[in-house]
Amino acid sequence: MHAEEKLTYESWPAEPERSTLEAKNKFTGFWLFLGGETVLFSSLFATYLALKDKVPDSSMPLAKDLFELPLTFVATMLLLTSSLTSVYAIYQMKNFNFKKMMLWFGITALLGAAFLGSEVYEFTNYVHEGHKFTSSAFGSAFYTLVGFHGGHVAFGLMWCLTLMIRNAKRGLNLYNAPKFYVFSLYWHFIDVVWVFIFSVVYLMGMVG
Amino acid sequence: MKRLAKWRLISFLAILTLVLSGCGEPYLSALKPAGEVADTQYDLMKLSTFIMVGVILVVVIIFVTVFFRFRRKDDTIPKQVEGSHKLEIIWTVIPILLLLILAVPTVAATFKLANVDQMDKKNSKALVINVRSHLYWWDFEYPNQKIVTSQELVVPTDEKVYFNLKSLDVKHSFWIPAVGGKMDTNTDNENKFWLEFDSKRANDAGGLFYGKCAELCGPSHALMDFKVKALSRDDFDSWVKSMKDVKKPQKAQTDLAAEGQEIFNNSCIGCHAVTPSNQMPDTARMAPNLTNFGDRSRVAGVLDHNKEDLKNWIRDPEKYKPGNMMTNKYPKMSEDQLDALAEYLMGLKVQQ
Amino acid sequence: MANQQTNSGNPRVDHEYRRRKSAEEMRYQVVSFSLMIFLTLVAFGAVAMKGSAWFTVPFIILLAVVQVVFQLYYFMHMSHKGHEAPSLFLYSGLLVGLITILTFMTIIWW
Amino acid sequence: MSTYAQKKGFGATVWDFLTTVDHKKIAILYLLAGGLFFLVGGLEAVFIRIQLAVPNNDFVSAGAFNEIITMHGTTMIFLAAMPILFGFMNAVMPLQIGARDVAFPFLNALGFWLFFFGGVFLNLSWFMGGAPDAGWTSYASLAIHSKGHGIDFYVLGLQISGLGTLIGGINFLVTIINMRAPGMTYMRMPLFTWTTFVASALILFAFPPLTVGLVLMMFDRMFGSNFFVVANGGNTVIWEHLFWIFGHPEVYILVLPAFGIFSEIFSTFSRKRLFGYSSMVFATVLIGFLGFMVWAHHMFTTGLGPVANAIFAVATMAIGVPTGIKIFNWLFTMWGGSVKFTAPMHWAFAFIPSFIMGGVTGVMLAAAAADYQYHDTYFVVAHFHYVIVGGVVFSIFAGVQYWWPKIFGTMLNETLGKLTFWLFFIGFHMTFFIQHFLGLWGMPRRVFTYLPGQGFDTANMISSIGALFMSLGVIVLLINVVVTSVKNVKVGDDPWGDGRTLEWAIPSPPPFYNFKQLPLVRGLDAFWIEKMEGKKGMTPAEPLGDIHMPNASFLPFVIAFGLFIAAFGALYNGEHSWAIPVIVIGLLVTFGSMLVRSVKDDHGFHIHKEELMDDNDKGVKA
Repeated sequence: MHAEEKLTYESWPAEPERSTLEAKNKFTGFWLFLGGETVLFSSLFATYLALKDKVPDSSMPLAKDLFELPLTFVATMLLLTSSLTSVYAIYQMKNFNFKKMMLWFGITALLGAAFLGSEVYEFTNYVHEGHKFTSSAFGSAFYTLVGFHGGHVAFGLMWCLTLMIRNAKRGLNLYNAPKFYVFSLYWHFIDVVWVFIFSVVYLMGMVG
Repeated sequence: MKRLAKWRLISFLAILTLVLSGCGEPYLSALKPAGEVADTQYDLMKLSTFIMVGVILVVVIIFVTVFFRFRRKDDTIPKQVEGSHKLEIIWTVIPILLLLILAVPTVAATFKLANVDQMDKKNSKALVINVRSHLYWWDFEYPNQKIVTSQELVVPTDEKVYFNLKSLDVKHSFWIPAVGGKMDTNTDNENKFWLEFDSKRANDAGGLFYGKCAELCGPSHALMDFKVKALSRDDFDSWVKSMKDVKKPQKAQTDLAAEGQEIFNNSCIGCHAVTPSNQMPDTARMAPNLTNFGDRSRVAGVLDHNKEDLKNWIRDPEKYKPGNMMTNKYPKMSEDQLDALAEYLMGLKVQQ
Repeated sequence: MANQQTNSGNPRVDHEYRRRKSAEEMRYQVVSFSLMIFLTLVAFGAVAMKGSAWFTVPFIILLAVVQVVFQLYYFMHMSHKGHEAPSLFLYSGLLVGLITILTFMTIIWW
Repeated sequence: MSTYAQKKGFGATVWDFLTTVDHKKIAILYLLAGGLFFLVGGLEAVFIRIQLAVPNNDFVSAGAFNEIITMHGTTMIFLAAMPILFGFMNAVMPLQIGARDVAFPFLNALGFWLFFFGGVFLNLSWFMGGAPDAGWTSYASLAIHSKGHGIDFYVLGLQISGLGTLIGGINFLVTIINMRAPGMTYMRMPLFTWTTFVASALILFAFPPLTVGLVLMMFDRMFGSNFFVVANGGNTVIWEHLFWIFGHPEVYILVLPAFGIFSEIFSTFSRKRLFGYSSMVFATVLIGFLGFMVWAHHMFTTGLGPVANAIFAVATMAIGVPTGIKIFNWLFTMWGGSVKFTAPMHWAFAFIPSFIMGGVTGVMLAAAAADYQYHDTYFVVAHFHYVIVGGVVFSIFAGVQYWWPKIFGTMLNETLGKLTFWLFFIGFHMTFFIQHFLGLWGMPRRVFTYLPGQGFDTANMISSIGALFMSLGVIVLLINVVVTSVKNVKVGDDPWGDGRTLEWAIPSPPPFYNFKQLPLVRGLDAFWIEKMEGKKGMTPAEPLGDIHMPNASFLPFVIAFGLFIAAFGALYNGEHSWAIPVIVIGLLVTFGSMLVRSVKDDHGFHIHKEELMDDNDKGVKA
């Protein structure tokens, strides 16, 4: 089966993400990359935990002064839901339903953008409260960890949009199906990281 | 020819090792241990060396045999052996046993050398010294005796001396090779450890051990030496007493020295103290304390202790310790001023 | 490349079966999503109640782990065949990462 | 289809190498660039030994000395040893598993160019205000304190080249997982492939902590954060941990492929299959695993406390066991064999006693309490040079001699090769053996000079003379390369006559599609098995058919070049008004070309069956 071949609903394979060697390589390689990303984020988490609440003067806000449940909750819901919508998109991809797949990926991108918006709003608030990237080791570690995640979301957004625009007119084939699949893996991974961020950074921060 | 070379090399290395371990200076070498800590470490070194020499011997025997017996002589194809479980078990289990033999004393020694309970006990009699490392000089504070000295550590022999180690600029490492392994001075926290100085072997070493900085800390890392005077407890007490007696800067003995003192008071006293009291916090002690400068054995830790070298040092410290913090902190001195300063500083003695 | 293969045998035959199977799987996905939302709510609720940190912290970490397992095995299909290498490397990465975190929480202590 | 038509001329060749995605050409690029950096690092080593030959020497200044040692270490590890090993992996590993290509040819090229531009960037520091001077470990307190841009060059240069290494690692892993020829099970893979696999896995997990460490350092130095600024709540020990969580596995990333190379050589020139193959594989994996559990033994004197020190001490000793297994397996591979002492075999044979020395001092260093004496002294310098020179550099020399005919189609001169060996071998032991004692006598490492009267003088002089011998050895090798290339006597598929693995079953140098038909692998040492049954070559596993090949591309070069530009902006951030625009331009170049890559479909091309049949008659054109 060649990647460029035009396929039909009937000839569409069960695992379009892994049905050519290129696709299989992409699939495996991306998973390995996620293994490396796990270590990357672990190192950032570790740094954050070591530097949590380390501020040079006691007037500076600490984790328990900063974080608030409602905003974190909204952000979490946005990102979790976007994870589900990208599952739907892949479901439609496997059913060879290009239009629906695009629709779900579109919703995913919207949710991701909303998440980013809430993060920007949140950071602006913190800066006003005196919690800056340059003000303390705590600030540096916090913005680096959460910002790295935010950067991943932003990159994912760009990726998603590029994929959608590029493939808007040509429908599904074995050349682009793995690309969509790998993107969805990436998006879920971002969600996995966020689950730990809201638990370890925000919730644990509020507990004290 | 080649075969002979191999054998020669091995026996040569073995003999060389024995000879070389005998070298080294008693005031500096970790192979001439002069205290309990260094002894413990030396014993571990010997134990690990013996075990390892055993391993090396086994390997060498097989190695040499292979070399002689299995050179290619003809075109026959040797038997393709897959392996041998028996052999594999042997060379897995024996090393594990050997490592256990090494691991147990290692762990024991690690805990022993880290035991500083005496420090934290209330009303403990133990001698505690706060070591503060700076870019290329060492500051030694005796918190219970309430005195401060620099560059030359003075310690009593035959008892445990406890150290609090911290750095005030970049990371350094405090090391007196003949007396015991090192401990880093971090910028973040205080490290604690102890050393013991053996009186008899201190005498053999001339009563003066060499100390070094063992962590790269900038251009003059190589020159961040200090000296350790090991005195008997009585001598140590009398040294402490005479240090404490210096309540205010000592009077100059000669006219030249008096002139030097005036220059000193104008240009140097902003950083260098000449009284041993430790009223200032450690961060405020910006340069070596010079109370007993005349008693020391080195200028700036590395130059010979005479007026000429002292003058050279003050004239251009950058030349002798690149990157030091003293350069350009004071006006340029004329030769006369240098003479006077040297006279004054060399006269700063607490013990006659 | 010449040595490529497809994983499906005859696409026309197993097609209907596949469609049903993946619809069924999609239902599982929705169920696991609801569970994840539920776990999130519980975690936020536990913090909102302001209980003892000794209980709350391990509890929310546990919830996070459970949630992530759902993500990995359902959303990211790690429960499917052909994920041996992915799981090996993901778990190895996790191991290295956890050791790092453990270190930073124990021996950077001042 | 014209992509592989032969163009002539120097310009065409350069363009070919700038755009190539062929793993064998990328291998040559790695060997060339790595070899160049090896010479630079070697020159730095010579400067170090000249400066230390006599006490109170002023050949170089104190500041310059620190720059030299920093660059020597960094260059040798990141820019010489690793890339040269990557060169071998690229050249040989796909052939050993019977693959036509690597999994990601484009990324393979990208990885090389990232490494190359990172290395060039790092070395430009010499001409732009001074090289990094805080040691290759670049401990945070000193690195933050260091003035000038040296450390910035270190941080950015390593970040870029590290990215390239990571990409390379993933590429090798996927290649081995997905692209093995029919019949090539994991337990039939040659040991060099296995060690490539494990080393690549180590890269995958070890480089992210380094990336994070470098990012933190970059933020601190260029963007005002406080990770390592103690006064603002920072903590410098974080850097030490991150660096060594990377740094210790890095040692194994270097030494495991070296083990792989030696395993191939021992087995080939003993005409015997590797003794205890499965335990060798097991030991390799175990060393890789334990490599992540022991990093804190580099920090015994940091003050982690006795519990941590004891745990890491015992874990470190444990690594001695699998390493010992390997040593004995190699010895018993030769035992009962028919050992031919070719030039590669010289290196392999001498590797055993040399590496044993490094190994046993490693176990000695693991004894935490005793390590307080060894730490940061010349004893440690001696130890890791015994491991890295006696292990890795020996393997590089051996590998060059061993695979040169496969890569270039012509044999390096054996006599000159042996001369290189003897010069280098004698020089190596002369330089480093005595340094164990220097350390024990109280000489700290990284000192730019020492005072007379401490008993260091003679030993240092001996050590410096040894360095001279090593330099001579390298010069002879260079002469050898030139002489060989000028003569250019072509050799056949299996020039050593004793080849066992698949790379020896195809022409030297191999055609760009490697295998006309994928081979059928029937066991360990696949080619040897066929030879023993009297066959000329491998049995094909498939009928002759079209071969799919990737297109060459200039984009990897451009992507890496964009980061190279951006790095200059980051370097001068806050100092010059053009810094931010330069960062933006550089990133635009990089991300722009990535966009081009993802938007423009590139399906590669096919070599048709008919063309391959033509090749049959004409012999092979490379």
